[in-house]
Amino acid sequence: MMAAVAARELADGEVVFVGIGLPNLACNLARATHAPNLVLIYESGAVGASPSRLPVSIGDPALVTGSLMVCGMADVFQLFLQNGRIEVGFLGGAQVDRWGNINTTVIGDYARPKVRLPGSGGASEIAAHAHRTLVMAKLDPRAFPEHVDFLTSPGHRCRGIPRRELGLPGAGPVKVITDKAVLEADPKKGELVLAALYPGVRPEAVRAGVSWELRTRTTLLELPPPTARELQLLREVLDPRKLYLKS
Amino acid sequence: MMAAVAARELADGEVVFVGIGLPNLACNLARATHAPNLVLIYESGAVGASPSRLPVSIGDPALVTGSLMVCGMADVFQLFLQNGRIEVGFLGGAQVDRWGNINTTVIGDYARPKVRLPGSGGASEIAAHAHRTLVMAKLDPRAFPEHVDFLTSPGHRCRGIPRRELGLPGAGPVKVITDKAVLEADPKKGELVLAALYPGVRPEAVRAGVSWELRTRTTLLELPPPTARELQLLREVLDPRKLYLKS
Amino acid sequence: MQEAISRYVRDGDAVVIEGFTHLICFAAGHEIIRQRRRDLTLCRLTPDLIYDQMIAAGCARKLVFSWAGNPGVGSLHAFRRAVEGPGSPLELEEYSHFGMVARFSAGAARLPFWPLRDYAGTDLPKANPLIRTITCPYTGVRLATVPALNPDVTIVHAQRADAEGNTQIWGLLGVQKEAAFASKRVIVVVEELVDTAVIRADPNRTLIPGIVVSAVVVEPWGAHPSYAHGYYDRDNHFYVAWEAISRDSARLADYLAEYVYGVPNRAAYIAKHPGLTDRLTARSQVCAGVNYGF
Amino acid sequence: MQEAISRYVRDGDAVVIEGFTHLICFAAGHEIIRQRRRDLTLCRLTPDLIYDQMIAAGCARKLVFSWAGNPGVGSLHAFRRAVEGPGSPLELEEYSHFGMVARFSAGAARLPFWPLRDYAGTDLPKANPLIRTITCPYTGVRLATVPALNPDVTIVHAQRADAEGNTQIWGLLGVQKEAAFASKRVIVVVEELVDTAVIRADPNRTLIPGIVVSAVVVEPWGAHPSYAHGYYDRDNHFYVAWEAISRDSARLADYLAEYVYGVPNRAAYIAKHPGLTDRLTARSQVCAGVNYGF
Repeated sequence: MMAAVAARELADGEVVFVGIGLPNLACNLARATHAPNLVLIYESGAVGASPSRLPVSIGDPALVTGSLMVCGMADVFQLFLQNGRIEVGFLGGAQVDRWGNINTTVIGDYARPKVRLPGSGGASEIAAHAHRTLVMAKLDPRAFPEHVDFLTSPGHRCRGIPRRELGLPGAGPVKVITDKAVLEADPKKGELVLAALYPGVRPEAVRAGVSWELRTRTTLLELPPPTARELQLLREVLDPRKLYLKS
Repeated sequence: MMAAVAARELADGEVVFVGIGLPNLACNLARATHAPNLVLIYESGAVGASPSRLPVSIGDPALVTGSLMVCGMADVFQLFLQNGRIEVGFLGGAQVDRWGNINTTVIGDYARPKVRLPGSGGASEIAAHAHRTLVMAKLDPRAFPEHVDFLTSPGHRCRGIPRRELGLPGAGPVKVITDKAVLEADPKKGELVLAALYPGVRPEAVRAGVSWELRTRTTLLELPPPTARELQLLREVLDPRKLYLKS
Repeated sequence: MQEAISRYVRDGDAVVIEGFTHLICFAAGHEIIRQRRRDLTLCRLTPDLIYDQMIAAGCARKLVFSWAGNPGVGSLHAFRRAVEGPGSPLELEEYSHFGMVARFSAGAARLPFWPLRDYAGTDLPKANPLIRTITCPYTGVRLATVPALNPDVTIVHAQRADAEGNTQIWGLLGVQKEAAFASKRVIVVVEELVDTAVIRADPNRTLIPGIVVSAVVVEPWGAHPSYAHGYYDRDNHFYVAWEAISRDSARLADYLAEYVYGVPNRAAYIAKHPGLTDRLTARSQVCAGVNYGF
Repeated sequence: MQEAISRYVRDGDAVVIEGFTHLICFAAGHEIIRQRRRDLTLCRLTPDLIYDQMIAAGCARKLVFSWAGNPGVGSLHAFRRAVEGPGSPLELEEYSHFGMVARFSAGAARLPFWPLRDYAGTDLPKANPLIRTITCPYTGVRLATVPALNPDVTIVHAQRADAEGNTQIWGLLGVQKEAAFASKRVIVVVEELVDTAVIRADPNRTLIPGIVVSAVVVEPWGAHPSYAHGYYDRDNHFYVAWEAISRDSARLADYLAEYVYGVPNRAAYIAKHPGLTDRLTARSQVCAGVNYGF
C-alpha cells in the first residue's frame, strides 16, 4: 500500500532522486503504470536508470548499465541537486517530528548515543534542495516524536525557525506516507496533520502512532486500495522475492 | 636557436604546460632528444599528448588522439594547475618588463588601448602556479619596457611588491629566452639580468634590445649552437613546413 | 536550427556558444546573424572567428571573455576595431581562462561565486571590479573570487544526442558541461541524431542530460571551420584566411553577405565550399568498447 | 600489494579507500589489517564493511564519514560498538555526502575550503564545528563551508591502468578522481594491467593520470565483496551475511582470523571461496567504440 500511494504522488516526466527499498519500488511502479517517462537519479551517479533487476543497493550495477548518463558524485550534488534540477526527493528516517524534521543520526545524545544511526548520507541536502520531498515511515510514537533527538534533515520549522527564514530552496516534506495514513504539512504553519486514511483505518489508530496531538485536515480523505494491476506488478514483477514488500 | 635553448631547459619526466608555436616545438624537440618522458599538458584538456602532426592550434585533434587523458578545462585549471602538478609553464607576450612581468592585454591605456591584445587566456594562472616558467620573446626595446603597460602575468615584483609577499605558489619566470640571449631573474632582487649569449652575439646587441639598464650576471655564459641533430629534427621532422621556424 | 534560434535566442540575451577550438557551433552563430539579433551579451573563453563575425554583424552589445585572438594566426580584427576605435561601441568584461571556467562552474552549481587562487599582483582586478576576494574561514588566507555566470541561452555543439537531448561528446570537452548546466535554456546541435539505445549503451560518455536541454538540432558540419572529432578536421586554412578577411571591414562585409546572409541554411553554406567535405572528413580510428556486463 | 601498503601506508596516516558501492578495495583494507597499522584516520563517505572490519581489527583512531551503514541490510556493528560503547574509543568527524564530496573537491583543487548550500536548520554544524559559513562577496548570502580534505594516502580500485598509473574507470565514478588528486600518495589497484596503447586508444576514459600515482598494484577480484563493473558483480549475499557476523564480536574475530589474518594474500582469500568466481563473473555486454580519427 505504501509503495502504491507513493507511486501515485509522482507525475509523468518528473525528475526523482531515488533511494533504495520502498522509494525505488514506488518509482518503478509509477514507471510501469502512469509515469513511463519518470527520470530516476541515484546519488551514486546513475541518471535515467532503467534497472533490469531490482537493485539491492543504491550503487547496483543494474542502475548503471542501460542508464542515460553516469556522472561523478560531485556532479550529482552540485549540478543536479544544488542546481535545482531534482523535483521530488524520497526520505525516510528513524524519527520524523511534528514539523517534518527527520533524524537519521542518533537516538539520544550525540556524544553518548543510545543508538547510533547511519547519519545523513545525502538526506540533509535532498531535504534542502529537492522541489518537494516525500517521507516514508511506519507509524510508531517513538518514530514520530514532538521533536527529533537530532535534526539531520530540515522540515518546515527547525528548532523554532520557519523554513523560509532558513533560505532553503525546496518546499520540504509535503507528505509523509505511513503504513496507515498520509500526513500532510499544514500550508500555513508547516505542522504535519492527518490528511488521508488507508481503507478501513480509523483516525484513532493514526493518532496512537504519533506522540503529539495530531490535528486532522478539514477534509479528511480515504484513499482507494491498490488496484489489482498495482498489486500484480509489485508482487509478481517488481519484487517477486519480497525483498521490500513485507506482505 | 630559441627552440633548441628552450628544449635544453626541460628535464626528462617533467610535467610541462605547453603553448602553441615555439614552446610546442621546444617540447617536442626535447622529447625527441634527451627528454622522451616529458608529460605535455595543454590548457585545452589534452594530457600526455603525443601529436602525430605539428599542432597548429592548442585544441588540435592531434593533441587528443593518442594522448593519455582528456579532461574538461575545470579539471585542467583546478586539478592540475592550481593543484601544483605543473612543473614548467611556457609564456610569451607583447611586453616583458624588468621584473619578468608580462603584458598580453593592451598597449596603452586599458579603457582606450593603442593596441588591443588577446588578453590573459591561461597565462595569468600559469605564471602564478607553475613551479617555474620559461618566457620566450624577441628582443626589442618596445617589447622589453621598464614596466609593462598592463600587468597580465605576475613576475618577480609586481607594482613594487615582491612576489613572495603576494603568496604566489610558483617561482615565476626563471629564464627569458630571447632571439639573441638568455636573461635570468636575479635570485635576490628578481630583476632580469643578462645570463648567457648565443654564439657570436655581443652584449651591446642585447642591451640595445631592452629599455632599461640591463645588468650582466657575474658569470656570463656563451651557449653552444644547436647541434646538427637538433637542427635536422626541427627542420625536417618537427616543422618541415616552417610554420614556426623563421630561418 | 532556424526555429530553435528564433524560439530560444532573444534580443538582449546573454548568449554562450562554447567549445574550446573543438565543437564551436558556427551554424548557430550564422543563424543568429541571419535573424539579426541585437544587443546580445556574448560570453566565451575564446571569442574566436564566430564572435568576430557576430560583432561585425552588429549582434553584440557586450563581450565577456578571456582570450580574444585567432589561435596561432593573429588578431580578431572586427573585435579590435570595435575596441580600439574612437568611442568603442563594444563593452568588455574580461577574465583569465581560469576565471571564465570558474564563472561557469559557479553557475552550473548554482553558487553565487567561485573561489580561486589567482590574480594576485596582476592588473586584472583593476580592469574588472567583479574580480573580488574572500577570506578562508579556516586558514585566513585571501582568495580571489569571480561571480557565477548563468547565461540566458547556451548553444552546445556535440557529436551525437538522442531526441531528448541526452548528449555524448568525446575529444576536447572544454566547459560545455558547465555552460549547459549554468544556462536557463540550452540548444544542443549535433552531427548525428541517435537512438536512445546508443546513449544507454555507454552512459559514461554522456556529458549533458536531456533534462537540461530545451532543443536538439541536427546540423551535420555545423561546427565548420571548427571541428567535430571523429567527423571532420578543423579547417586551419580558413582560420589563416580569416586574418586578411577580417582585417578589411569591406571584405568582411562581403564574406557575411555571401556566406551568411547569402545562404538560407547550413546545407547551402557547405554546398558553397566545393571539395570541403573531401578535404576535412575524418579518417576512421575507432577505439575498442568496454564491458558494461555484470 | 604487500609492498605497496608497507611502503605507502604508515601508522597515524589519514587513509582513504574510496569507491561508492563500486570499486571498494577490500584487498588493500585486508593487507592494512594484516600489517597491523594503527591510529589511522579512516576517511570515506560510506565506511561500508571494509572500515567495519578495520575498526574491529583496531586499525582506526578516528572516522571521517557521512553514512555508516550496511546498504539495504542494516548496521555496521563493529562501528556501532565502538561508538555506543562506554568511553567510545573511536573519534568521529561527521558530514553529509555532499559535505564529504565537497571536502575532496577542495582538496583536489588545493583550495582550503569549499562552499555549498547546505546544513541550514540542521544540527550537523553543532555536532561538527568544522562546518562553518562564509558570506558571498556579491550577493551577501551566507553559504556553508567545509574544509579541504588532503589525505596522506588514497587507495583507488579501478578496472585497468598502465604501468605508469594512467587509470581508466567506467560505471560508477564516486569521488575517486577527487580523492586521488587530493591525496599526498596514491595507490591504484587494478583488475587488469594494460599496455599504454590501450589507454591512449580512448583517452576520454582516463580518470586518473599517472603523474599523481605512487604505485600500481595488480589484484584481480581485489574489490570483492564490492564489485568491478564489467569484471564481477557485487556479492550481495556477503553483505547480507555480514549483519550476523558483525553483530557478534566473537564471530567477527573468527572471520578476521580465517579470511584476513589466515591468508597471505588476495589469491588465497579467493581460493577460500569455492564457486565465488563462477557465481559473480560478469557476463559480456561490450559497448561500441567511438571514432578518434581526424
